[in-house]
Amino acid sequence: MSRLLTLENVHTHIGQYHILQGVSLTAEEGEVTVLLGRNGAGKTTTLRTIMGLNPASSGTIHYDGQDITKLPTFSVANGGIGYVPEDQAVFTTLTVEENLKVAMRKEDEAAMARQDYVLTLFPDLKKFWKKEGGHLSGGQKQMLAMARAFVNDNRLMLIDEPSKGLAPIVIESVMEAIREMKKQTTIVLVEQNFSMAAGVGDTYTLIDDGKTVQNGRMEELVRDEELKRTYLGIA
Amino acid sequence: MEPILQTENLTIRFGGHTAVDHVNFTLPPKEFKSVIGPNGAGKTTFFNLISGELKPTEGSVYFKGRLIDSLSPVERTRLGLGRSFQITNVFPNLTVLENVRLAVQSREGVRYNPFRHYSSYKKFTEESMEILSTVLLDGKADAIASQISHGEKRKLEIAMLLALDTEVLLLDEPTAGMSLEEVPSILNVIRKIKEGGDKTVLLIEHKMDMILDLSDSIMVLFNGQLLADGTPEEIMQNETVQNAYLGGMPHEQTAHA
Amino acid sequence: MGLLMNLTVNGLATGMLIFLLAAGLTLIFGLMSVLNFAHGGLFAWGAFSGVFFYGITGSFIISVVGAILTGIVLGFITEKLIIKPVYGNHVQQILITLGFMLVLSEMLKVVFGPNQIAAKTPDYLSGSWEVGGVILIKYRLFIILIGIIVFAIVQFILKRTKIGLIVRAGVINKEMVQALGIDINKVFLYVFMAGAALAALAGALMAPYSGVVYAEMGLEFAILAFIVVVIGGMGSFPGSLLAAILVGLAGSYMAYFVPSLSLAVNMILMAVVLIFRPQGLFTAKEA
Amino acid sequence: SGADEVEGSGSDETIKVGVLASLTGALESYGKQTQRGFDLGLEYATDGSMEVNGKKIEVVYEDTETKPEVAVQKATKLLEEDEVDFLVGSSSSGDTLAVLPLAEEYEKVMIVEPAVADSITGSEFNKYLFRTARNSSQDAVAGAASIAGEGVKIATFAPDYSFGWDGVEAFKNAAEDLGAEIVLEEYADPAATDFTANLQKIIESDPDYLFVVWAGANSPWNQISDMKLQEKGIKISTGAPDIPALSVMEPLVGMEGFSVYYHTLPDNEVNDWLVKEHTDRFDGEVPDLFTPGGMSAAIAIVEALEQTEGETDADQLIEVMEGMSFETPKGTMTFREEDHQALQTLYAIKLEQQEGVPYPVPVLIRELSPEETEPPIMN
Amino acid sequence: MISKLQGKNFWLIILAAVLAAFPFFSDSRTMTILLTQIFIFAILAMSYDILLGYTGIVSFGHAMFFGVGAYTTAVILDRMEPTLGMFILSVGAGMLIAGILSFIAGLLTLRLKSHFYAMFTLALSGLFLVAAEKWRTVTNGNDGFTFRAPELFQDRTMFYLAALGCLVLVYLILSRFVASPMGRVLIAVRENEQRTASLGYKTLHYKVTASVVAGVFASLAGSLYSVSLRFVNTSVMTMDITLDALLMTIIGGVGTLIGPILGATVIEFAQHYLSGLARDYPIFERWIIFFGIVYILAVIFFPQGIVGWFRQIRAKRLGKREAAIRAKQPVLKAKAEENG
Ligand SMILES: Nc1ncnc2c1ncn2[C@@H]1O[C@H](COP(=O)(O)OP(=O)(O)OP(=O)(O)O)[C@@H](O)[C@H]1O
Ligand SMILES: Nc1ncnc2c1ncn2[C@@H]1O[C@H](COP(=O)(O)OP(=O)(O)OP(=O)(O)O)[C@@H](O)[C@H]1O
Ligand SMILES: [Mg+2]
Ligand SMILES: [Mg+2]
Repeated sequence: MSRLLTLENVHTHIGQYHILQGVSLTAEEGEVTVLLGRNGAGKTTTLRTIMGLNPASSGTIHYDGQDITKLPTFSVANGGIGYVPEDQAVFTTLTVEENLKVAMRKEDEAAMARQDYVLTLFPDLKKFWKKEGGHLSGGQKQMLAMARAFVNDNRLMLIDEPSKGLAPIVIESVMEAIREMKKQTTIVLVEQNFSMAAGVGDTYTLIDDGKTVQNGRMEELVRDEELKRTYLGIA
Repeated sequence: MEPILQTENLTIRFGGHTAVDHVNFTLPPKEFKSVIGPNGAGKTTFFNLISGELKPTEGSVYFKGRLIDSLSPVERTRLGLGRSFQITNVFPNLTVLENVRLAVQSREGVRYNPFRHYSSYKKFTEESMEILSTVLLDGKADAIASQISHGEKRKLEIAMLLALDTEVLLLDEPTAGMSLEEVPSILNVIRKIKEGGDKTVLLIEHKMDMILDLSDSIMVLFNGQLLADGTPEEIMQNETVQNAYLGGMPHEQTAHA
Repeated sequence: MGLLMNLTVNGLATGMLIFLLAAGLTLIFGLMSVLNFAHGGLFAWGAFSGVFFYGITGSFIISVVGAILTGIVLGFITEKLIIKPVYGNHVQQILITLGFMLVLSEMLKVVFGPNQIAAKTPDYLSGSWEVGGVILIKYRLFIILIGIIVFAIVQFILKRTKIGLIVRAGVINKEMVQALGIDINKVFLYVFMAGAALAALAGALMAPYSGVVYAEMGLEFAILAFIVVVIGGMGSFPGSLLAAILVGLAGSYMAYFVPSLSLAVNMILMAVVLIFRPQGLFTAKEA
Repeated sequence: SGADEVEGSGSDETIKVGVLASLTGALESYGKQTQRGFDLGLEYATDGSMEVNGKKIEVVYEDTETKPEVAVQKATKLLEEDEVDFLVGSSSSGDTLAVLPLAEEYEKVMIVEPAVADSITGSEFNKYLFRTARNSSQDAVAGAASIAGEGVKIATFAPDYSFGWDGVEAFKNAAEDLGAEIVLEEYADPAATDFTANLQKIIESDPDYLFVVWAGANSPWNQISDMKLQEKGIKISTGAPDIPALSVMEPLVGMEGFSVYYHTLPDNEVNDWLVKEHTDRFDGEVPDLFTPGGMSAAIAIVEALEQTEGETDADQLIEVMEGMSFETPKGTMTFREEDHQALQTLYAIKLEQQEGVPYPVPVLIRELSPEETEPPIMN
Repeated sequence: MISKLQGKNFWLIILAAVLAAFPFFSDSRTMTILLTQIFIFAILAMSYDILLGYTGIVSFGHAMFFGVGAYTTAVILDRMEPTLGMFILSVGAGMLIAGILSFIAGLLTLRLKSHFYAMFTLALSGLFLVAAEKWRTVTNGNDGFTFRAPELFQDRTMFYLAALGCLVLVYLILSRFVASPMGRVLIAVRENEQRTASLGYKTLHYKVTASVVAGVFASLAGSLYSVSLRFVNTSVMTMDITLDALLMTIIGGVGTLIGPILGATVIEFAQHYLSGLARDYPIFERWIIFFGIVYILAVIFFPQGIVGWFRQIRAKRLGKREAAIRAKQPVLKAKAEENG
């Protein structure tokens, strides 16, 4: 097993605000790393910094042995990184089909196969194939946002709160999908639903107030009541 | 007792797709009712029909026995139907405080005064601050709404609804994306509303523990149709709900502080 | 009969010319949502450089190609210097492109002199045929032809490639498109250059049509192009074509049948369309 | 000591002239013609000394940008800061009209050049203004004189705004006086690109002549030729514009019309001087449409000053200028007493293709004397 | 907060006083006239900003209201006695007509979405321009006509003071207006119209109000404008006027009242001095190029307008302080309370 992604002491400024003040994390190939932390802790900003959407002001980000700290977003993505943003960022006036078409980096057979798989995972998308993204229900948008990342052959996937707004049964199939995907893809996941986080996560990184507070194996966290209570409010 | 909210054959079609399909439901005053159903079942659309954001293809909505079909969203809000939005919907370039203040101002009916300085309405500001602290957002009062995190925006959304202080509250997934540790405090807020005893609440959520914990009754929408409406126990025993909605998901997410 | 045919053919030709001008704007305004008030400036530069190249080479084809190249180069410069900093901000777009419009028009005078310049029609396209009372002006038929060809090419590119989708997606959420691995800045640059090239082509074709080029021609026609884009339905190519033809024909018919309203015809047309079909004749989606 | 005083005041007593013109914008070329003409005119009238009665003449040019508010700003600046004794201008009628009240307020003589609107010497007249430019009516009368006659059927075609309406109105009166019949008045959107409808109607009305009143770059000439009006037996007539605009009139070669000025038309010493000096100084360029106007304005000022012996008091100036005749590149001009409009020669011409000239050249048919083109008094 | 406001007002009062004293110390009439123009256009730009900056409505038809004021005053002064009373009457009449007009136009068109509204206003004002050109008996077409100003305003200093007075008055009225509860709702409409409605505000009412307020004050500017020239023609109805208002607003900073005033000042001065340079330095012959470059540089260096730029500088200072406070904030304060 090797490290696919390493963040070392990353700082990020947005405008005049110093948002990330020392985030470090690693993602091992084939594992799911869960980012945990309260609202406004900086989880989303961490993912955006990896993507180059809010470039790091100091610290380094290595992906697959390469320094990607300063790369423009599209180059980061083209390195094989998929991103599911927390606000879904569905292209509202494009149909479901067009949303996926824009996302697809290569329209080959493998991609079509992945698309078919995604559509079995989220049958609603197939049902509303020609509907404008903006007209989907909240959960359907979430599905579309995920599908858009899943149609590509990514080595790393950054997923921001996938379970948000999904029906319990769909959450289950998303967990299923993540477990399935792990075979080829490394995943960094932001997740508030602890049962889901615990269900799919291998390791965790706890962020608070823009800093990494703790890294470790998920099993340990599940067992560590103290830590859970202090940082996650879970008894 | 006369229901505070009632629908009759409420239906809307988008093209060929019937999103809400002949829904008849009644909501007694001061009841806490949750709406559940799979994604795309029509829950948000149902809210949109009640709040007037959408016009039904067929059917009617009654508020306190009065037909309100011809009323605009504005008029419905003024009557006492307030709602929060599933997709965060705030004033992006105004401060968090100003977002809430605008709601307070509307509730107070100060809508058209073009001459007094707004800062002379001091109590609006004070009240807004109070509401913000209820939802644990007072620390962000001066932040620009577009610059707060997702979860914080959800709280702001609730704060604005609270500020409107309407008789009926329509809450569309208020805790989606809210952090684990803060869900309890928001739950507390909602519970307080319920315990206050003078509000009627209609809540859309996918977090079952929360729903079971709070609801007097639950209604289930499936493919736009009202599948069931009953006590939490009845609903949990419903086969369709079990198979098509819940699956085998363990529901442990609610913290019991 | 002959009368109606005359009015129709000429209205169509005018419409096609307006379409060519609006085509670039449809790309830039409709797809990328950039309010480019300098579009008329690019158009005028196309017209002047067309006349210039015609003057030194005597070849109409070279003059058109030269104008298109000028458009591409200017498009590149405009996007890099002027448009890039203001994507997504209409208010700033208005200010900066109006400023650039002043620069472009005034630079025309520096480069080509302050006076209007006569534009010649090549021999093989000048003159007209009279067929049964209908006067067919060769150059106008030529413009109709070019209009159809340009429409077909652009429509083909938009339909058969992802470019149209990518640009529309990029306008809705630029960050997300980049996060999908697309260099949206480059795409926007190319689209803008294409739009500028179309404007310049329209200018080069306009010159022989009206027989004269002058520095102020840009502003005069830019508003017309905006009208066409809006009533056509933002970003819809078929919509722009239809709207342009409508404007051309309405101008032609109204001037004959209701001359007292002919000054106001474009404004009336736009007002009517906006009242009865505010989203425009087509929408980008239907296109 | 008396002599000293005179000398003392004489040395700082320069006569200042403020010239308002459109030096940028759509009318830039007109403004520049006025400017060159005025400079040359002063030189000519003072024999190069730039002095009248021992007083130096100084000129200040200001750009009105063809915006009335700027014109007023600049005119006030000229009157207040430069303390000019004369105003001259401007290239657009709107700018000129906006400045007229200032001439009255500051009691300074204003020479209107080359603004053409009738209302300047008509409804908006005040006694301080004198116009060396011809007005719309004179154009129209000249136009009529060059084609109208007993029983001639004429259709008119003009842009749909004041300039066009004034022109047609005046033309109609003059032409009907000469016995012609106006069979159709067509107006088109000045910004139109397609004139089919108008030309179609003109063809239908089957006139002998089509008289066109036009200004602005966007012109109907190409389409007139494409619609084969001439081949249908309709002769075209219009005023010959400045040289850049002439170059787009190739389709009209052979047409008969009138001209305000083309450098080969007048036959007099002043014009010879103008053409020679202008070509010498400006790279072989010949004077154009409004260059002689600028020159005439300068000559008129110097002439008036000579008569008042350098006195710049407006009332004195007005007194000498009313009815004053002076020699210009266009022959003798006379300020009519009633409305201060300079009566002047215009030219009936024919457009011809000439070897080595890249545009159709207006060739003289006959001079239309000041009496012949005298417009009605409208103030 | 309060003291800061007073601080700002203090400086404004000083500025107004200096401006009022100006003509008595300087005998430069050009400057007086230039300043008068600036005052007038500042009023126009402020009125435009009520639409653009406060309510988020882009209008391409503002010249229509300016033109209504200009023509109303011109026609009344021309046909009646040019007295001060008549002038005031004509200003009132212009504002009334503009108010009614903008009310109707607003009701008709403000249901449309952003750029459609913009294009509709363009069409409407285009029709007005045509009407002004065609209704010759009243307007004398595009040649326009001159008229006499009231005796008092023959003196440019008096008119300067009157224009300054109007500017101050309009500024005071509008600052009150935008700071009123109603003004706050306008801003809400700009930010998120649908959300404003769901808070119980009838957004159309607010948009129409904004349009009426903007129209009425634009008409006032128009009245002053025509009196300053003692002349009116169709140029007062052209797109150029709207664009001027738009540019002044943007350059100064949208969504503020000082912005449009600064914008008017900058644009008028830039124009004045650049065209002045043309006389002295041949390379400025094409001064319009430099003028255009001013716009371009303005966007690049002051993307939020001049006022926005000042604010940014201030925010940067405050931001540093805030960041410091933020860092000191006790971690998990909320949580601690909750569990406690
Ligand atoms: N554009 C911005 N400008 C200024 N501050 C910002 C901006 N975006 C985010 N922030 C601030 O940065 C902090 C971290 O935000 P971030 O979105 O990363 O939090 P998060 O951990 O994802 O929270 P959540 O669970 O609520 O999504 C928050 O305090 C937020 O207010
Ligand atoms: N404006 C619209 N146009 C077309 N279809 C729509 C529109 N709004 C909603 N729909 C469709 O109606 C159905 C119901 O949507 P709704 O948003 O009410 O679902 P929901 O129950 O709230 O789902 P979720 O739990 O995912 O939020 C969905 O299939 C959706 O695609
Ligand atoms: Mg987040
Ligand atoms: Mg929903």
